[in-house]
Amino acid sequence: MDALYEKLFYQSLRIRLVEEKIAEIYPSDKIQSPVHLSIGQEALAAGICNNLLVTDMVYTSYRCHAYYLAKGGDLNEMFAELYGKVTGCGKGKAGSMHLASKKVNFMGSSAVVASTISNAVGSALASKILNKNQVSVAVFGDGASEEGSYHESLNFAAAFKLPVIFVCENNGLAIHSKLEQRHAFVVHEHAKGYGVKSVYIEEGYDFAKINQVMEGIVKEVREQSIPYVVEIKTYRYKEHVGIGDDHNVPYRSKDEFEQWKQKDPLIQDAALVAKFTDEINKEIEAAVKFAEESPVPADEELLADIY
Amino acid sequence: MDALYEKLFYQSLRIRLVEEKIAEIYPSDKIQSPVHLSIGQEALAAGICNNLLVTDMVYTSYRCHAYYLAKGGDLNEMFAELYGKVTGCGKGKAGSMHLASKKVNFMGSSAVVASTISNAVGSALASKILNKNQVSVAVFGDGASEEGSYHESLNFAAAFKLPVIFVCENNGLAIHSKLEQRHAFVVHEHAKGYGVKSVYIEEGYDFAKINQVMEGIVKEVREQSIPYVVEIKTYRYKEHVGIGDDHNVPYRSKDEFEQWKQKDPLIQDAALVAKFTDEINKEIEAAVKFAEESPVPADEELLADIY
Amino acid sequence: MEHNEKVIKYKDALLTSMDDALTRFPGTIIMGQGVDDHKGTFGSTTDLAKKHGAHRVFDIPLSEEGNTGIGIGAALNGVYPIQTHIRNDFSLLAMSQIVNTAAKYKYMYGGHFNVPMLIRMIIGRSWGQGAQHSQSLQSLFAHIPGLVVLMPSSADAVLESYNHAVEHYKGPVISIEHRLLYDYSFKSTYGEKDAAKHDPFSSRLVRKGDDVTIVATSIMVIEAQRVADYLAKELDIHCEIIDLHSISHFNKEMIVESVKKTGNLIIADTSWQAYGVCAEISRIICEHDPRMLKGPVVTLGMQPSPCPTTKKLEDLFYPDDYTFTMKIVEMVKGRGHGLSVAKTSLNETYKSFKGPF
Amino acid sequence: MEHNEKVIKYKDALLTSMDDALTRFPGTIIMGQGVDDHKGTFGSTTDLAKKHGAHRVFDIPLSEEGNTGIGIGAALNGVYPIQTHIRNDFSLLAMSQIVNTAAKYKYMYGGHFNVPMLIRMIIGRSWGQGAQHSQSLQSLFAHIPGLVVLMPSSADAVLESYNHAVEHYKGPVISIEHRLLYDYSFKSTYGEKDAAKHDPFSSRLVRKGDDVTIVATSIMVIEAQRVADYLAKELDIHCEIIDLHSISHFNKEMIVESVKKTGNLIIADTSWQAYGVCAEISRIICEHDPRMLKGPVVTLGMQPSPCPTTKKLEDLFYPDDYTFTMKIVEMVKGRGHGLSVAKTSLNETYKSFKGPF
Ligand SMILES: Cc1ncc(C[n+]2csc(CCOP(=O)(O)OP(=O)(O)O)c2C)c(N)n1
Ligand SMILES: Cc1ncc(C[n+]2csc(CCOP(=O)(O)OP(=O)(O)O)c2C)c(N)n1
Ligand SMILES: [Mg+2]
Ligand SMILES: [Mg+2]
Repeated sequence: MDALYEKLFYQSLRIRLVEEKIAEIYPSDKIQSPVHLSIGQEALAAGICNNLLVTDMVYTSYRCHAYYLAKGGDLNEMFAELYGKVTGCGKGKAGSMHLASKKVNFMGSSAVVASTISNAVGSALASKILNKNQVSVAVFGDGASEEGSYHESLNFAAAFKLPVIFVCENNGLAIHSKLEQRHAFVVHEHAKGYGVKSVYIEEGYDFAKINQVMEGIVKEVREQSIPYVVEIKTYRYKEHVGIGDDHNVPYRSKDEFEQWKQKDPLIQDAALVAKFTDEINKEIEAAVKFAEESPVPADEELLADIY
Repeated sequence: MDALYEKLFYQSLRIRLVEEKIAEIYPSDKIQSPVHLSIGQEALAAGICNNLLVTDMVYTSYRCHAYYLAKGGDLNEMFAELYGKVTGCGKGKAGSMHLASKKVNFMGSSAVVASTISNAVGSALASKILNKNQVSVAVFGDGASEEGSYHESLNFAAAFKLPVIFVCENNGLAIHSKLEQRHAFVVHEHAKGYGVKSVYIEEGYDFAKINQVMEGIVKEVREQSIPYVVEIKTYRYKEHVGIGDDHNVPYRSKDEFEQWKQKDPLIQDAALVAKFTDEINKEIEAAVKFAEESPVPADEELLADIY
Repeated sequence: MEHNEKVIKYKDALLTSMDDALTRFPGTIIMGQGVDDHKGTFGSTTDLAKKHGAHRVFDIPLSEEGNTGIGIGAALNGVYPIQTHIRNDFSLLAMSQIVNTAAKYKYMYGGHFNVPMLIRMIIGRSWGQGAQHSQSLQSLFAHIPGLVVLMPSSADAVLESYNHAVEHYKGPVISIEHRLLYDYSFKSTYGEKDAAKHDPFSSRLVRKGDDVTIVATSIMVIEAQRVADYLAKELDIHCEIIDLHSISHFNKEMIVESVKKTGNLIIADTSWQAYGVCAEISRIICEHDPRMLKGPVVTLGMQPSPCPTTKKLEDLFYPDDYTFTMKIVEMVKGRGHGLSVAKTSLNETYKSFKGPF
Repeated sequence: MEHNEKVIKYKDALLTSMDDALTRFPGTIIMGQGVDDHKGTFGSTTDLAKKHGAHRVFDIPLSEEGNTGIGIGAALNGVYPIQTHIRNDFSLLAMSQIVNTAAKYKYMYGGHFNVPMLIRMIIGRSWGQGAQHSQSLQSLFAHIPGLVVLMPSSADAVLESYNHAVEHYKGPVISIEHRLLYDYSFKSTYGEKDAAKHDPFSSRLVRKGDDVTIVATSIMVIEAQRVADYLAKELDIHCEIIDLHSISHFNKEMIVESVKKTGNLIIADTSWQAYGVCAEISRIICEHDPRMLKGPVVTLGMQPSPCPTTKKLEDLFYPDDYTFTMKIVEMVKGRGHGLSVAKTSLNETYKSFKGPF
């Protein structure tokens, strides 16, 4: 159990350090694409992806760095992508909002809110038709659950009994809008209206708990071919897009932030942080170097890979 | 109470006789637009609209004849519209699927499934902003509730506390598809997930019961400015579109049809049918005559009223 | 029997191509509203669920945006989905998945993913169906890089291009089928060894002539042929007809060469002229060399209004072949040509179509 | 102070027109994602909720199709809704309500209903935002009868046309605003008694010249002006510039007259050429008389691909003003003109824009 805890901690910390590195580089303008950081939300990606096989499929939103990494995406290719280099996972055409890695079945991340939810359901439909014994996962924000296609996706997945897990990262915010102003339902309760099983995890900082709950769910979904909704309360430390802090702006309270930090193992467990930081930073530096030294795409790339 | 019963009976019978007249005329090709008949479903329009003021707003789908009439739409203008005449409620541009009558706030009927649901919510939003003390009603089929905009509409209406009634005419079919194949939720249960009150009426042939339930709901919605979902089980006697019977086709059972007819007051209460038929038929004949004698639109109408 | 005597209905070509796809590729599925019912999408999917299994040909909820996203996700996981919209108007609900997702998937992720799928959308005419069941939205899709947009005008065009889509092409294909073509019969040489070879996703030169170039789409190709027959027989005017077939990947050279020869161009499309096929073909000519033209280009399409239901106005809304013919005569012979043209019209075909549907 | 010294930023013109609408018409509401937050839709709605009340300026759920339908229903019941999409890409989710409902309401029901509303959609450039945040979808709307589609290129264009929309026009208006114009300052004569009078929904002749006609939209009007300044000063080439402004209701005569005079046409739009503004203007010329042109029409727009994020490719994806300039020189002086053109470029403006957003 300690080994497991350390593994998950390491995963989470690695994500945080990668994103802190991005924040550090960003002002230099070497990364010329909008970044949506998951700092504060890393435990979800770590706890969820730990239970997935490489053959399982994951789809996310633009807030995708964490899942790209947790699913096993290559770090060099990630930094190269952010730098707009041809060695990037998307050959420099994707940028931060569209990370994907076919090798590890990290299937795509989209800048159109909620648009990948139905893609994950389709993935599960194919698994079922082709007997693939895969689990497909859709990761999305609380705001995304307001889109009509969320309802359509739940209904379809339930009606066709598809092995798909809907993960709602509920950080209570859509850009600057509070959940209460937009939402007349509770995600995990609402799912039951479709006969879809659901669970709510309040401790979005607790990768160990998330991992443990997910273990059972992934097993159930895989074995029984059913959809499942997982809602996890979490907290976004940074502004919606970009690298700044914005707790000075009255749309949210600094208190809330302080409370989350109190519970955040990546802040509280200084010993483990110290234990892993160097190793991770070495990996990151190498990836940054790889990105820096990689070439930009040739002109011909502009019109390649369209059809 | 008897007077009320007779009034509702009269309304329902009038709708049926109008549609039977349409079915009679249809083979002559004088009505050149697809018709979706409400025969079997008339009691809903009668029982619901009896509780609405002329200032209340109603939106429906293409299956709109019944509500057009029950809301007080002019019969002459309806037949003229079906005949494509300039004296029609839509100057001949609307046809059967797009009846509307501004005079009585029958606001529109659409051939795009579910599209008027959000329009009714917007109507209620305006009522609230402008303090109009109106109730808005969206009428739609069970199939329509599968569209994402239904979810979006429920959520918005609930979040903004809008005075709108969602009426689901559940005839168990979308064209030839059975509800069970398409639907993983129960409309009136699902609504509760949004904190929206709801009711289910199983006796869709019973206009008196529908009227009575609706009386309380319309009052509550008007006074408290809240949304409400009303699901009513009903039965479509005719084929989806057109005037034929299609109980010979295996997609539905003749038995079910026979059972509904057993309960249908418009069939069972021969005495009342006899009492009213002549009067109604006179009105219908006059409307048909009006339509026959009306002129078609002038050529200039083609490019009028676009902007 | 001579091979060119084989005759096949458009809808049977559709049914054959659907059946072939299911038979030859186990990953193919057909998902659409009513694809498994007794009407079988106007006869184009009839009995396929029975033959290939209900898990491969199935009805879906009324959820266009979600369904399209589901199709895309399935395509990304090894299935070839064929989706249907019984009116293309409904595809407007799926625009984000088609335009923001399907069209961009391959490019946006650096070429590592493919979204092979076919979305069939039906357009029509003369159903008295009014504003929301009558649109012909091909140009909305053809504006978007990443989509192949087809408008097959014959049975062979269906067979060639659908089989190519399923067998060889790895991206999303939008095909716009005209409802009134469904019951037309076409000569077919598809699959025969001396059959004409076309690039399945490009244009076809369907008639040669020196006087006028007609560029047409979908059912307008049929109209063009009728008009051209009449003009050749009665007035010695000879039309060259290009069936655009793919409105996203048409053959520019074919058009330019033809216009160079004839100096006269008429474009006939099923939709509104503004921002449509008529505009796009004009652009090709303008960018190449507008001075090839002897005079103004004539375009035929729907009048710039929503579609009214009443027959009187509907007949004005759509172009008829009398106008089509007259425009060409004027173009070739000048305004005061004094020739008389018979009023026989394809409109009879349209009028005789009733529905329901 | 002389009246023509008044200078106003595009975003302030937007804010003023929003504020005016709320002040003068009690039925006006602004509903959109983030319209009441501290960023206020890039400064165009800042503090309006405080000033006019949270019931009139409010945030809405992420539900584009539903929200648009709700706006339409509100418009039909006495409210004037102003809706916002911070990227026009998201409006693809609302296409059915815009195209099937709003555009057709008046016509479809025989002229008895009006849907007065304004839908603001933001387009952009140089954000490194990739395929799904970079589209410029004006032609999708302009293809559809029933919609007025505007692309205001200056502060006064905003003030004139938005005030007209709210005060006088009774139908749905789609306005496409370029994000990079927001921080530009413009001379303004709006509201002054000797201000130029424009049809608020039609085109503007913004520069006179005899050598070349430039038809441009949105920020391309600014580029055209820079290019024209340079050409006049350095090379004695004189451009006439038509700001299309309304791409659904532009002034055809103005275009035809200008092309008749110059014989040279270049069309510069913010989107893809195929089926876009470049195609539509070509159609107008072709239908009128292509022989007015001395040679091929040149079009400028996005390259026919989704938008890549990496700067290197993004710079190739968009036209730059060096190319713009060279094309005109070639058009007027012929290919082997031997003239040299400075490489100063508006691209610097694009490059200096960072975001977030
Ligand atoms: C369809 C669509 N509408 C609006 C936007 C603009 N937008 C970008 S992110 C965002 C908020 C999404 O919130 P949520 O789903 O909770 O995700 P989070 O950013 O909190 O992770 C919005 C409104 C968008 N990208 N796509
Ligand atoms: C958006 C959309 N998708 C599909 C259709 C085709 N269609 C017309 S009616 C219908 C069935 C609708 O069923 P329901 O909502 O239950 O209404 P009912 O006809 O039973 O009254 C379908 C699928 C359509 N008109 N609009
Ligand atoms: Mg959120
Ligand atoms: Mg139904």
